[in-house]
Amino acid sequence: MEQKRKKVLVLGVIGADVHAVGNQILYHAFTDAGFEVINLGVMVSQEEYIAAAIESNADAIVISSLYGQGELDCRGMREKCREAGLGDIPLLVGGNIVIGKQSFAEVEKRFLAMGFDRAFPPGTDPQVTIQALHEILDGKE
Amino acid sequence: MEQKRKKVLVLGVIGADVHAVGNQILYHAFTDAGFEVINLGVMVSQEEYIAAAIESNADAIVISSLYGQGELDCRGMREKCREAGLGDIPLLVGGNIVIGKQSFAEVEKRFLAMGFDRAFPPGTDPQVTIQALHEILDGKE
Amino acid sequence: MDLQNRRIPDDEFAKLRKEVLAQWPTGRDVELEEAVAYHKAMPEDRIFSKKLIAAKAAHRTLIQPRAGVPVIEEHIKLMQYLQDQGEADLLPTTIDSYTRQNRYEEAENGIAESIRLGRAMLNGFPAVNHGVAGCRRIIESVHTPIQVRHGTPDARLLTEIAYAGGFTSYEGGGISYNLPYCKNVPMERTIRDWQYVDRLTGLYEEMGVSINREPYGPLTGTLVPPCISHAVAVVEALLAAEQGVKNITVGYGQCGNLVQDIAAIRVLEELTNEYLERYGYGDVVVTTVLHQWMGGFPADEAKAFGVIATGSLIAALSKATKVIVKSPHEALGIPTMEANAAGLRCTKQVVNMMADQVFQNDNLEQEKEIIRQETRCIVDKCFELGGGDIAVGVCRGVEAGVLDVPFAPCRANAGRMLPCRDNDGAVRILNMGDLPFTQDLKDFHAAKINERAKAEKREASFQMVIDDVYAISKGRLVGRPR
Amino acid sequence: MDLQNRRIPDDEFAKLRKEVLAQWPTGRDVELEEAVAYHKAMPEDRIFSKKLIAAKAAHRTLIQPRAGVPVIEEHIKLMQYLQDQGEADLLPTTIDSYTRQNRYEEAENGIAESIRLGRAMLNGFPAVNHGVAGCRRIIESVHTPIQVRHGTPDARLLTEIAYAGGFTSYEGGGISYNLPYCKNVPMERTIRDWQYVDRLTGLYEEMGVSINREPYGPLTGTLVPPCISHAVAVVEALLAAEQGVKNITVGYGQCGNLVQDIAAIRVLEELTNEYLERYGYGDVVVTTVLHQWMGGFPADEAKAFGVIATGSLIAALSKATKVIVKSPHEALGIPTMEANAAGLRCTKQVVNMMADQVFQNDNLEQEKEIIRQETRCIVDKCFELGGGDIAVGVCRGVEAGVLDVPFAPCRANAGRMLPCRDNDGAVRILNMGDLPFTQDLKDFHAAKINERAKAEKREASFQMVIDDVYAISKGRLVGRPR
Ligand code: B12
Ligand code: B12
Repeated sequence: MEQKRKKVLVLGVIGADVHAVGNQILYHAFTDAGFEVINLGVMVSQEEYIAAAIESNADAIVISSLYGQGELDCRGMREKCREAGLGDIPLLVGGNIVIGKQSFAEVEKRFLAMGFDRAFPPGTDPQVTIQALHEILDGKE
Repeated sequence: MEQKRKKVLVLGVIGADVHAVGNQILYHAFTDAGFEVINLGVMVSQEEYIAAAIESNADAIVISSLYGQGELDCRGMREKCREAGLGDIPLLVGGNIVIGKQSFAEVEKRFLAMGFDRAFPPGTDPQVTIQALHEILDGKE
Repeated sequence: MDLQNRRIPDDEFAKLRKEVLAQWPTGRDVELEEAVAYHKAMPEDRIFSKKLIAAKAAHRTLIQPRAGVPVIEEHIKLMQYLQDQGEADLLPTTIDSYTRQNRYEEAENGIAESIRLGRAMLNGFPAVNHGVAGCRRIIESVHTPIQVRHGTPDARLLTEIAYAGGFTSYEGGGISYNLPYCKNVPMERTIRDWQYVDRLTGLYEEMGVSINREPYGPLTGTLVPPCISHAVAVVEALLAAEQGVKNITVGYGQCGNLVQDIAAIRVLEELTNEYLERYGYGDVVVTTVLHQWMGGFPADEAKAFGVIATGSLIAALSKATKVIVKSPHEALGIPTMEANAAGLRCTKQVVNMMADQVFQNDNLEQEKEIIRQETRCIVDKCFELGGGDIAVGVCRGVEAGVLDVPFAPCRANAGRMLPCRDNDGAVRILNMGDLPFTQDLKDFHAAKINERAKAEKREASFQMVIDDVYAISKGRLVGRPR
Repeated sequence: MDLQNRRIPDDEFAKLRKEVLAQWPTGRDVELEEAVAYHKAMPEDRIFSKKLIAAKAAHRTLIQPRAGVPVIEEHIKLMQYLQDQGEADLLPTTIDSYTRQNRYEEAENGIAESIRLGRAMLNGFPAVNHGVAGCRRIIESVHTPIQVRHGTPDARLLTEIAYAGGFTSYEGGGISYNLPYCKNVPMERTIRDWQYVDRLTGLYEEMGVSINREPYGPLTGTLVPPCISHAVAVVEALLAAEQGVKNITVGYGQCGNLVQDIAAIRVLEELTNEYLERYGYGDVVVTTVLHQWMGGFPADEAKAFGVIATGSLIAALSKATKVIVKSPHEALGIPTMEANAAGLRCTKQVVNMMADQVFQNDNLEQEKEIIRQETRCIVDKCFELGGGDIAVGVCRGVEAGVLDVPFAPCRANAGRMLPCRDNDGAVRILNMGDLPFTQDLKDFHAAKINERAKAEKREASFQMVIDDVYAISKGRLVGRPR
């Protein structure tokens, strides 16, 4: 039987954000769940995600932002993906993606408008994240 | 110099209420502040307050209610005072006079409508209470 | 007096029972055999005594709120909310104050007014008025054991209805529901009426239904020294055991000093077992309950959470079997179900974080020994005053001020003992009144209070007591001069 | 490397200083003499070092929040609110993450966007962009000392502006603001840049203005064993003292086990004094800070209050000079000022209730001895690796994994050591990596973790570590298997 190609994820924490714990745990969880994970760690720029995605022919980019400045850091990401020829590559974002306790419905709207496919509230469980990845990627066989 | 007659207060906790600590402290504080205090203790009926006020020719009746059922216990008190010939004797009520955390402005309105002269919110300091008594009684020289 | 600490004979009990069940129409619906069958058919997760025994074996601390509203539908909502959103391990049904005084007419009016105005006009659930069927609706609405909590001097009818209604635990006792809850009821009467309650519990026990009984620990909740509440707990446990009760939870209200509080819970269980065994009731299962601070609370909710958390910590570190939880609304009024659940969740977090930890302190053993000696002085003196009969002895003891509860409203209470905190915040005794302490114990207290007086550069006096009464509500433990 | 632990010579410092002040236009407004005069004219109640010294003498624990917003007017409102409604004894000004990375252009954009959108778009106060005058407006708006709190690898310009702006305390250090806060900055560079910060502090000190310096204790905030953060604190204290700093607060983040935490704070002060004296800096005043749990918080606010209260209790019982306070919003986002003040008031209540109590026992002494030995192993090994020079030694130590911070994002960090909790919830070490421990210490850790593995009937593994990372946010201390 032919070995199925593993789905490839580019993972990292965007901007000037150094929250490393969740990133290390997500790497572990995604790998366990059968993904191939290119983990860029913390303090990742938009350009770095895109370069890694092109190089690895990635199926999705998973962006973490914990420190609150995610809204500024994520602006223009979709446009840059398009310019780089990544077109509609799935973009997921999660963590504590805005400053303070805000209505998540509002926040989600903002990130979807910015071209993200999915945005997740604080404390989203790795299992939920993996579920979401399957939903998005398994349709795309 | 003639000794000024001390103002006489009738003090007690109304209804089926047994909260005794505040009552003992109020007795102490009022006495220290120069009042003569007829302390009826806890579980005092409307009739007992009125009888004591008549007997002592009291200047005011100070009602505590802590346990929440004060609203039921205090109904009709003013009417009974009038019937007993105490007419407009000052009626003060304080403690935790209703069930639960309610807007005190609302609660005050209810008790004033019931014929009380003053109603006080939870945790009112004895000094504030004494101040209020002076305001009410010193005008009535 | 013809009071005695001995099991009420069956015929006498039957006669009394007839009178009791006739006190209010709902008494008619009580049928012992049927009630026992109802209990036996109950799913295990609703049985209080079983959950306590399991927790004790696992060294876990269960959490339980206080809660009760007048209207059945609302009370069911409340119970379900506290179970599901409050993560309560055990549930309460707190009884209103008219029912506690057997004023069922007024309770009836309170229910009607609550419905008419659409808000609670009673401070609890009037179980007698709602009757057996009403109680069973409550029990069947959750999958958590429920206890009746109240403060009723004559609770005989309430007990009948509660037990037949399916409650599996019952708070109170002839001392603990007299002195803090009465104005003018003789001790003899409440002791006797609670012998009835305990005998009824014994009857259920003999018929195979083990209902948990809980002497009410915190008394007036205000600077009660451990030895006082412990003496009450031990005596009420003995009285209950004589009537056939087999599952007893003894309680204590947090005083605020960690070492004293943890010592108190540990000694409470030990002493209760010791006396039960000494007097021939070795087969009783004893568990413990820590009540979070029972005196005046800070009005600020964040500060209230602080107080709640310290009580939770003490409960877990002392390995109390359960903890009774306060809410952030405590100083203001009966909590909304949301505030009540918040108090529970705060407690759950702290209890879980402390569950695996072991508390030790150099002073812990000393403090335990002090509490042991003090409590024995009081209990043994009561036995002596009763000529060996503790039912008689405790009445005489209260009269003599040998057992003396601070700030109690009841005339039966001597009220000569005056407590205040020492320099570390432990509750000590400023005026001994007629406590039957040894000279050593008296000296110990005097020295402790002297230490504080010196530190504060003032005489120990009633002002110090007043300052201590207010202290926690003003954000501190010891009422220092400002 | 030409790094050395010795006071930066005046001429060299002057040269560096010129470069630093030219990094951003606001650097032009910094004038040392004028700044010193400004500090000297400041009312005493705004001086951090004085308030710490007084608290230390009185054995009191001061409370301090974290807080910072991008717009000056809003930041003033925040400071005043935390002072007046939060009862904060000390105030912070938390710096945003662009400033921390010296990205002042982006910070400028963040300020503009915050104003345009009417909500904060930066996670802190961009002090460099606001400049000296902006900082002074903050300082003058309250009557409480304010500290700059950040996480800046190269903080030289920020320090210049903050000190000239009137801040009287400053957090950070060359290790503690590297390993948890950087991805790819060499240790040599941050050590050197923080020598600058310390030298500037020393200059102020020599001119009669004592600014408090605080090495950042909790590091990654996630299962950091006390010896690791203690080693960092001791080394940073030594480095600071060499540059002339005289008022140092060493810190530690609550791990969750009472005995370990209290032992840790007590030993931290002791060891810092010990090393400072041994290396000739006996005139430094050392105080301590306990950080309430720095790892993942429960999302539920009531549970968060529970965590906050346990940290408060530890701070007070260990007699930490101050405690850094979390808010009930911790898991969700930067707190509103109301939530922040609520965390403070909860803390104040608990700290006050525990202030007079004494915690002392045998386990505590044992735990203290363990932490002492472990920390000495690490610090002494660093000295050895540096041939007696601790600046060099600590860089080599980090490289060798002798000093190894769990979960640190920085490439300079070895990341071979793996912590997890023991059966009582104390943080122990599962994989030693290259920690220079004696065999006895290694055996101690292995035995402790074994005990837990047995109790949980599973092997100690990375899964246990993950379970522990989540545990407190899921309502417990030890991440038991479900
Ligand atoms: C101690 C206490 C008890 C003790 C009382 C012991 C005793 N016999 O005294 C015990 C444990 C027995 C008890 C029992 C009950 N209690 Co209780 N108890 C308290 C508690 C914790 C402190 C009261 C106290 O002593 N405070 C200290 C004194 C100094 O303050 P104070 O009583 O408030 O009095 C001061 C002021 O209010 C003011 N004041 C008083 N009267 C007046 C009058 C005037 C005119 C003015 C101006 C001021 C004034 O001056 C006083 C002196 O400073 C309060 C909550 C709180 N405050 O923290 C609940 C509380 C009063 N109890 C309450 C309840 C409901 C009960 C029970 C029904 C049990 C229950 N549901 O759990 C029973 C009722 C028994 C009965 N029949 O009365 C509720 C009342 C709820 C409400 N109003 O909505 C409270 C508010 C708790 C709560 N949030 O649920 N209680
Ligand atoms: C530990 C911690 C730190 C440590 C980080 C150490 C390190 N290098 O890793 C230290 C102390 C250094 C730190 C620093 C700071 N922190 Co911090 N930190 C935390 C804390 C307490 C826990 C984070 C954590 O490790 N959680 C455990 C892991 C397992 O969970 P996680 O990170 O949330 O990740 C999980 C999920 O979010 C999810 N997830 C993550 N990414 C993604 C992506 C997708 C697509 C999906 C679906 C899910 C997902 O899966 C992960 C695994 O379960 C949080 C608050 C909290 N959560 O309790 C604050 C928090 C994240 N920090 C915060 C801030 C502001 C800061 C600072 C600016 C300092 C400050 N103001 O005090 C600096 C920023 C430094 C920087 N430049 O980044 C804020 C962010 C505020 C906001 N968004 O509004 C928080 C929320 C605290 C707060 N309430 O103020 N912090």
